[in-house]
Amino acid sequence: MMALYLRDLKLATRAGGGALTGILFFLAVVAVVPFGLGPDLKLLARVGPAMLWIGALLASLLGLDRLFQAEREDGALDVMLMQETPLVLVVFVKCLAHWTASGLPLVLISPLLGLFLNMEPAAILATMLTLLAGTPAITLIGAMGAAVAVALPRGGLLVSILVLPLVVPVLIFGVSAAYAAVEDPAPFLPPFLILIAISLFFAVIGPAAAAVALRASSE
Amino acid sequence: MSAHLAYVAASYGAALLVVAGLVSWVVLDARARRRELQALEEAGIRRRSAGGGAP
Amino acid sequence: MRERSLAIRSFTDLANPTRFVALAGRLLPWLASLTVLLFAIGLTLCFTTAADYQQGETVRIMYIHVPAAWLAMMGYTVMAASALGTLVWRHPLADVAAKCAAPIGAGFTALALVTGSLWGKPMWGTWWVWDARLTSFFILFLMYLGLIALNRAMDDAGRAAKVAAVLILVGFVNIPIIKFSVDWWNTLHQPASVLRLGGSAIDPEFRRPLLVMALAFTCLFFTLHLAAMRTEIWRRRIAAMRRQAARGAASA
Amino acid sequence: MPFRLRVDGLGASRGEDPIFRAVCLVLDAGDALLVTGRNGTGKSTFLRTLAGLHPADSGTILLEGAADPTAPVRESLHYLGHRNAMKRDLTVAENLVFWSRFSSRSGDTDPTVPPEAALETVGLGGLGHLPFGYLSAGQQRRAALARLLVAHRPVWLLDEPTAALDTASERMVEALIAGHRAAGGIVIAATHQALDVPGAQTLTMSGFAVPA
Repeated sequence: MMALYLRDLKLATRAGGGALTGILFFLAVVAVVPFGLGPDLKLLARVGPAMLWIGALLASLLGLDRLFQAEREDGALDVMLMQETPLVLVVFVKCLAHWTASGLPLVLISPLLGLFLNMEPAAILATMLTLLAGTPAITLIGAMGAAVAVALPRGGLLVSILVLPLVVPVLIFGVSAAYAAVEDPAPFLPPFLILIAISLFFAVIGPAAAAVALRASSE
Repeated sequence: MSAHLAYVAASYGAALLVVAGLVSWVVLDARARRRELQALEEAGIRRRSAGGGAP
Repeated sequence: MRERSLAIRSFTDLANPTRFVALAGRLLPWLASLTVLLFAIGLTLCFTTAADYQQGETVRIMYIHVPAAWLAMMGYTVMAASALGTLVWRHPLADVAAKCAAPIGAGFTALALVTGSLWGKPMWGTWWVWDARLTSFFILFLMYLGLIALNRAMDDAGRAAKVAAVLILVGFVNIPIIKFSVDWWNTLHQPASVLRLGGSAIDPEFRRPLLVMALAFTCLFFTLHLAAMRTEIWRRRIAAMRRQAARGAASA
Repeated sequence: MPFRLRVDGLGASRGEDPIFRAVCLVLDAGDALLVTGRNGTGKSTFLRTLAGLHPADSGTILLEGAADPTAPVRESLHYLGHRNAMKRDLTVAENLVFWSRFSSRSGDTDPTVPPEAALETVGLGGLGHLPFGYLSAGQQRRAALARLLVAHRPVWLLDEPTAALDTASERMVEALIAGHRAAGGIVIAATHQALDVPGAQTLTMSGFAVPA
């Protein structure tokens, strides 16, 4: 399984891989926000956590449609379907590699963007933590969408449409935890723990559902 | 003033980091490519323009 | 850019990658030593000149920040000139020059942004303001990164070069528009106030180290650029040799 | 441990249309089967059904004498489809090392060939360092054939193994098949080209309902 993880990581970071594109998309989306809202630093600081979350959400959906489609196009998916290794595990490892290559970098550069949006250190730290806990859930939910859309010729946009409603809870708890860290009355821990619970829940459900969908879609 | 000195130090540190990063990228990349080139030449592969004898 | 700095005779030499590699090999040690020397002088000057009575020690950040910002813009100019060379004169080395300038330019832009924000924190009390100049620079940084991503995404170097050249030139033409629109956006939202900093006259006391540092950074840019171009030529040679190896095996 | 591939009354359809019905086969260790027929008669579907990649309407596929009788048959098969299952951006050797690690089974005792040797066998010796995308179509096909060697599977399902190959390479494929059979393996190949496979059974697909 390590072999699959390393291969996917290599493919994502080598020329033409999607890892860099995702990060750039995140940068660009967040950078465009002030042009819409105006350069009012107080306002930016207030919407900061939400903007970072939405940017990260869109950026992590960006490369997901290729997760299984690339494997299907060159026939590797057929071979993967025939192995002794359970397909669920294959999907999980692919998700893990995808997250390492394109989710983790988003988390790591989010503090930098937080500075651009004039967020307080506490808010930046909280947003980074919630992103760390929440982006795996986005990848795992997205894997389901990618598996469902794998057989479609133009699945790319469809994946985003299928997945966005499903990731709403992640967004809700991620953003509210990030705000709870700054605004006094609300406690940080409950929404954060729920966010972790969602991630763990989809770590089980996501790969299983994706595996079923992949089996079904192989002609 | 000492707080300001920290910012100055951080700037020079950042400059050092960026320059070191760029230099090491250029040097390491050059070294890796040179090694690959040597390996290919040892394997007996010649460029068309250089070899002339290749079909 | 570089063509002009060398003798006319070597223009034809430059068009030939093999000669260029040889020339770069001879030139690089000299350029590198010159860079080191200039940095030694520049850094000494940086730390021996007096601190500004208004800005205190932070004025020393300027000696890095301003040259980095100049180099960031010059890097894009080099890329634009190379892009023109690719599209108009089809100079064989122009696309190599354009491709190699991007990461170096991005590095200097990042440095300018980081030092700018390190300067801004003690001066304005915040790491970042959406001031016109800073914002334009951030957009420049994004453009650099986009170009790097584009270069990486294409496996055919020749095709990538033409497409990238188009994008570079459109970006270059767009720079004044971006600058204008950002200025307009900025003044629309907040009157120009505290954010104007050290705009006009620079004391001669500070000008000397600044100029030396700018020269040092310029030398550094060209050293790195030349070395990166040589590596890029090698990379293409390796790719060609590999293709040939595949073909050779087929005919064997 | 002699084993036998037994296919009983196998049928499959694409959408509503039945492709084949009631195919019965018995292949002993060392046997080969050539599946022939015009385009669109269902050669590929037949192989995919055997590989468990296409649902069967009816019938059973059994591998008697397998090491683990409870494991699905598909785990004992190598399937080489139209597509090569290789990544263009990785080198040929990286591709093969990956498949060799990924396909290795727990408690496998059967001999496998190291990737370098496998490349030598298919006539790509010394090209392992090249990115897969640099190879010509025929070379890519040969690299895909090398995948069959780097992990052991008793049964090979080959869908047009000689697509894009020249005559010399066709001989190489024949040698590969013969080698696998000599080692006690079973080969099922769908092809419209004349492959010289001595003593092979043949199955001619005619569009619908073929007796074996």
